[in-house]
Amino acid sequence: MTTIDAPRTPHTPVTKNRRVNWEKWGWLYMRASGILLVVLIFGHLFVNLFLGTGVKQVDFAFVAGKWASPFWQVWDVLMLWLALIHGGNGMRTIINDYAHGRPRQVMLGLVFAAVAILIVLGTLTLVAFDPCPTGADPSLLPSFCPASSK
Amino acid sequence: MSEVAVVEESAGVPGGPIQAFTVTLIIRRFDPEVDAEPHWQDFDVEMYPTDRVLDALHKIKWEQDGSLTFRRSCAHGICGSDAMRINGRNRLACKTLIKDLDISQPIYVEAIKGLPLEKDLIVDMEPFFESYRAIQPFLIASDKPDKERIQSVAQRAVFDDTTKCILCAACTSSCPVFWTDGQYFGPAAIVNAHRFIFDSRDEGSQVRLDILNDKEGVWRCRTTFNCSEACPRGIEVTKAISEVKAAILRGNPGLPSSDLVLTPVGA
Amino acid sequence: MSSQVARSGAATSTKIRGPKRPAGTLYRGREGMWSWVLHRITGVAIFFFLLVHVLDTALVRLSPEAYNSVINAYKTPLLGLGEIALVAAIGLHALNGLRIILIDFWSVGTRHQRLLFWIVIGLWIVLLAGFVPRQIMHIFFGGA
Amino acid sequence: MEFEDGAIIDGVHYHQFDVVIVGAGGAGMRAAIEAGPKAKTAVITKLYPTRSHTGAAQGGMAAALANVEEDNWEWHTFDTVKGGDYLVDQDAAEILAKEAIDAVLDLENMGLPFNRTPEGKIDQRRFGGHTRDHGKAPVRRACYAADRTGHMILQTLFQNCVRLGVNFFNEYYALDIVMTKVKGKDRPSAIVAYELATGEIHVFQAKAIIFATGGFGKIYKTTSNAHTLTGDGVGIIWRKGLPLEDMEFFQFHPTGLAGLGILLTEGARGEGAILRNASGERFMERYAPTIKDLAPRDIISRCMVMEVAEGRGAGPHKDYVLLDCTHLGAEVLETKLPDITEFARTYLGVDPVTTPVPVMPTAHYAMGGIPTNVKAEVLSDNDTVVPGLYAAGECACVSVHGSNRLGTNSLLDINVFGKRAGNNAADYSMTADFVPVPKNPAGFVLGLVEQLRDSNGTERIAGLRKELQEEMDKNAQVFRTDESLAKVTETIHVLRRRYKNVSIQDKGRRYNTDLLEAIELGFLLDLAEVVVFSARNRKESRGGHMRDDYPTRDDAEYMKHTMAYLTGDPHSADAADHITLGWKPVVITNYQPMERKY
Ligand SMILES: Cc1cc2nc3c(=O)[nH]c(=O)nc-3n(C[C@H](O)[C@H](O)[C@H](O)COP(=O)(O)OP(=O)(O)OC[C@H]3O[C@@H](n4cnc5c(N)ncnc54)[C@H](O)[C@@H]3O)c2cc1C
Ligand code: HEM
Ligand code: SF4
Ligand code: F3S
Ligand code: FES
Repeated sequence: MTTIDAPRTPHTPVTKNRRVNWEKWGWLYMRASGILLVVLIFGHLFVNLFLGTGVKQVDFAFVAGKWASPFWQVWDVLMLWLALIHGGNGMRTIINDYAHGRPRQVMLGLVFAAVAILIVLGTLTLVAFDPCPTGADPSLLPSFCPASSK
Repeated sequence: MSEVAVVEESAGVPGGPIQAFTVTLIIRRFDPEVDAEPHWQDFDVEMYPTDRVLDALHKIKWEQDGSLTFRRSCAHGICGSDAMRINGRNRLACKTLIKDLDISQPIYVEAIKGLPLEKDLIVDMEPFFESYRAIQPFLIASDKPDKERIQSVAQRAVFDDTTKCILCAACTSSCPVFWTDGQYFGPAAIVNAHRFIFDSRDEGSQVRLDILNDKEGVWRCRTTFNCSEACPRGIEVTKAISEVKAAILRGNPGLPSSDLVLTPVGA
Repeated sequence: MSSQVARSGAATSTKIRGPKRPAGTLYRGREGMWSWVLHRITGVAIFFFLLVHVLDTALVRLSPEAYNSVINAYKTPLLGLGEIALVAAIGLHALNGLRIILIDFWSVGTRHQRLLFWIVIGLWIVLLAGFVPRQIMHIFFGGA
Repeated sequence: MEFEDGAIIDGVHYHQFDVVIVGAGGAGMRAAIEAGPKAKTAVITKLYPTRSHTGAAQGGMAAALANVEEDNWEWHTFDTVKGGDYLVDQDAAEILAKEAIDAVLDLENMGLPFNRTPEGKIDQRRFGGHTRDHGKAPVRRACYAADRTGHMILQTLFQNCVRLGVNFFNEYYALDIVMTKVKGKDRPSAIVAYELATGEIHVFQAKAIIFATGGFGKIYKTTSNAHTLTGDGVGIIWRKGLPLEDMEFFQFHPTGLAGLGILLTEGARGEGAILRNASGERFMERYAPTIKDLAPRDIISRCMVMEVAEGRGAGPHKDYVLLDCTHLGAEVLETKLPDITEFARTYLGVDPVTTPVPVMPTAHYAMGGIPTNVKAEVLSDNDTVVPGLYAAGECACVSVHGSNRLGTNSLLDINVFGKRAGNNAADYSMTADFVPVPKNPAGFVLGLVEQLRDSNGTERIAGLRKELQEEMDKNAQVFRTDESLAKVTETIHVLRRRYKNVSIQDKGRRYNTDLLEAIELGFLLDLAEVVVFSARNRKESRGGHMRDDYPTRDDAEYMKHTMAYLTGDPHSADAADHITLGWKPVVITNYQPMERKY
């Protein structure tokens, strides 16, 4: 509390390289994805937490049941991508605000890695999803599986 | 504190004898020649409700402690010298009346935030002016008219708000983004860019839009509105920033409006 | 133009009270600043939740047992309450996100930002009023 | 002594520039815009440029553009001469009025956002003393940008200085000018400045030096002037034995917020506001039946003081009159006069839309100052030019304002003569060589600073300054008599003695504003003495100088400029022992003095 506010380096002139302007597109993306996410996330929350028995209904069978339908698959893939990139870009903004120099680079790298890995992992999970894995406990499978004991 | 004494002489303001109060100011002091760190110091002063915080600072400097250091000049809010943090908010000391403060509590006064502290209430303004200069704050026009350039009343009106800026830095030093990263151009620079971007006589708008499209430009603004609330000239700073953002998105200055979807442009 | 007067000199509008702590270095922003603080905190919180949530959901690939055992943790009262916090955070972030979008793309948005903030808070309370009782019912009373 | 640009010798910094401009108000920056591109120019300013008091000017800048009604520069000249109660140098007034048109267009071309007419041209409004056809009726001559004309001028000039990359030395206080004897004559060779941030001393050697340090309203208590308007430049010149002209003429602006002195522009009356006494009477109808509330400032101020003196003042103490804007409507007030509307609301809690505003005259403008010719060259007597030394703006006396400046003529003055000063100084610097700087050029300033720092005297600056200002308000304000002036003389004498025993509390080097306030007080005391001494000597009433004991104008005896010289030990007991007064004839071209009636 008692330290002097840290001195600021003066503004460094604009780097004149004409790359794609990520700042502008990032800003727009936050808004566009935000609007879509409202629908996606609230739909998701509504179905999973509000309808039926809420969180208590969620289990493998429930998830598998949902993902059997391409509708929910697309829904969740979209949500995954939009949300992770949205969140990742948001984190980038925040890191840029508070961290400088090397720590900034490291943290940005971590966020980027986390987002990239999770997008890959999540997409694989969703796209190549098998609702009726062979050899699984039949009581856990959704009812439409041939092996289901429900 | 705040004991009330009726004093015969009025503060010079019409309306007869008015009450003087003892007001406590707690000022964040820092003398680079002796202090390692800033510290708070209390002062009690007799004030009239119609006095301003600047009067209180003067009273302290002139009657109690001559070493108290602050900038000031015009004393009525037009030169922009005395932006400081008063009770946690950026204000001009000369425009903050004692009666508008809660004087049952001490008044806290400290330097504006985010610029290097030099002494007591004085900060180094150079980084601030540096950003200002970076946005090319001057009319860029190639024609050489013999008389005045013609500009309609309506064209003049669209950038009126941002011509009022007195470069006091109250906005920039209230911006949370600027506090943490002084590389951000800051609202004052954007306000002054706005003043030219939307001037119908100017030909350099595109250049300025490009500059502000930068990593440290308008996109860093998080619409926290501290700037708009701090501006002693009542400039709608955040609105100006929004209009610049919208102009960058449109790819041309056009008329200042941030309406992209909700109302047709220029309506 | 006549609306300009009321805005001028924020100093005259309301009494400014002193900060509570003598350190006093906390800037006393108003709705705009606090909504941003909340937006930022909720954004970060949701981000970290999302990381975990994608990982736990990915367990469906491993085996139904693995998934179910993790997901059952969500059904404990403690995490049930945590979920309330999550929904509250998402709700606030989402509603305020819409507020920011309105401010950005609607020319009078900036002028009404404070009102919009209180509308956000209002809607958020309505949202929670709808969700919280049901969630409590679900976690403590075993469903519908 | 010899040195390289940028050298530091014994802790003193040395710089070399072709042109050094002291002051970054309207006049200084206008000069810099001319000189900057031609010569290596530095601007030394004790305030950041945009903090200069030009930014406080509200109403407008006069120029006979004839954008809204018939007008020409010759009428403008006449108004200027008549407004100045014929003490104006008419050749200078002609230049002022003629070049006004280009001055305004220059500013517009540089980007100044003037208010516009429906056709998109620069709009113009009425202002006190500006008339059509030699006094027939008020004319719309003042070009304006709401009630922020000065602000816009200052910003526009600063913007153009940024464009040109002008070299500013911000928060450097010029405290001395170095004169070098060359062939028996004193020639200016350098400016010595104190850097506020570090307390270090800088010597700026220059081929040409321009003073543009503004006014010295702080010799009074009730003033529209900034705390920093302490007349440093004028004081520096005075201490070198160069003359000051017409120092007795100080303008009191009629409409200062009562008790505070903050200005409400004459533009308010230009838009139709009316002065009323306690009973609501429009008293100016009695004094100036033709142009009423738009009479020149000296006349209105005097009438206001008379109304109050005769018991017709308003308020609980009957000590002010009222400026009634209520009939103008919220629309006009908020679009054309937004700032002053806010001033009244903020500082008096009075809303001009519904309630008349309490006003009283406030010390506003120094007509006198450093004498120059129309080329802005400083004079060492009635007509000898000091080569390489220039002055422009409020610190100078050309004299285009005579004994009373017309509203809007000062923003004009700073632009016209600021430009001339910049041009002429740059041209001069291209032909001239550096005047060598004597040994230890900073000696005087170093001594001054050390003495104040080390002093353990018992007097406090603020106390002395307050006494001076209150005494000046009481006895050397709108009305003066020999008796009242004698009283101030005595007070000043005592204060000057006590000033030697002054001490400061801040002994540090960095940002020592305590020290600078002490130095500024020294200038104020010197200048107040000259003002009062010159005023006592002028036994007539003319323009801003109103003597109760000599209520009429006396052209036979006093149709001439006062020239004051510092000739003896400045601390001798009697001002007459160290101030010598002389006269300088008024230049008359077309207009013979007439009685001034409105
Ligand atoms: C409230 C108000 C309203 C006015 N309205 C009008 C109007 O409507 N129309 C009109 O024509 N006129 C008006 N005037 C008058 C006019 O504004 C001023 O006379 C004019 O602006 C003076 O300009 P300047 O450049 O000479 O000085 P200033 O603008 O006062 O600048 C002085 C400069 O000198 C510098 N300086 C001073 N001392 C030193 C030093 N020791 N060392 C270094 N630098 C120094 C300062 O930093 C400053 O930059 C008004 C004046 C006031 C006070
Ligand atoms: C539900 C719908 C959502 C909406 C409408 C929304 C909207 C927004 C908007 C408009 C911004 C930009 C704020 C600004 O520029 O100032 C933003 C920032 C952010 N969002 Fe979201 N968002 C949503 C969901 C999410 C989710 C799911 C996450 C997490 C993964 C997230 C994390 C973030 C973060 C970390 C930021 C950066 C905050 C900051 O810079 O202060 N948001 N959001
Ligand atoms: S925009 Fe307002 S707060 Fe910011 S510098 Fe300009 S006048 Fe000051
Ligand atoms: S305070 Fe800063 S975040 Fe934007 S709205 Fe103002 S610039
Ligand atoms: S002193 Fe000029 S703005 Fe406060």
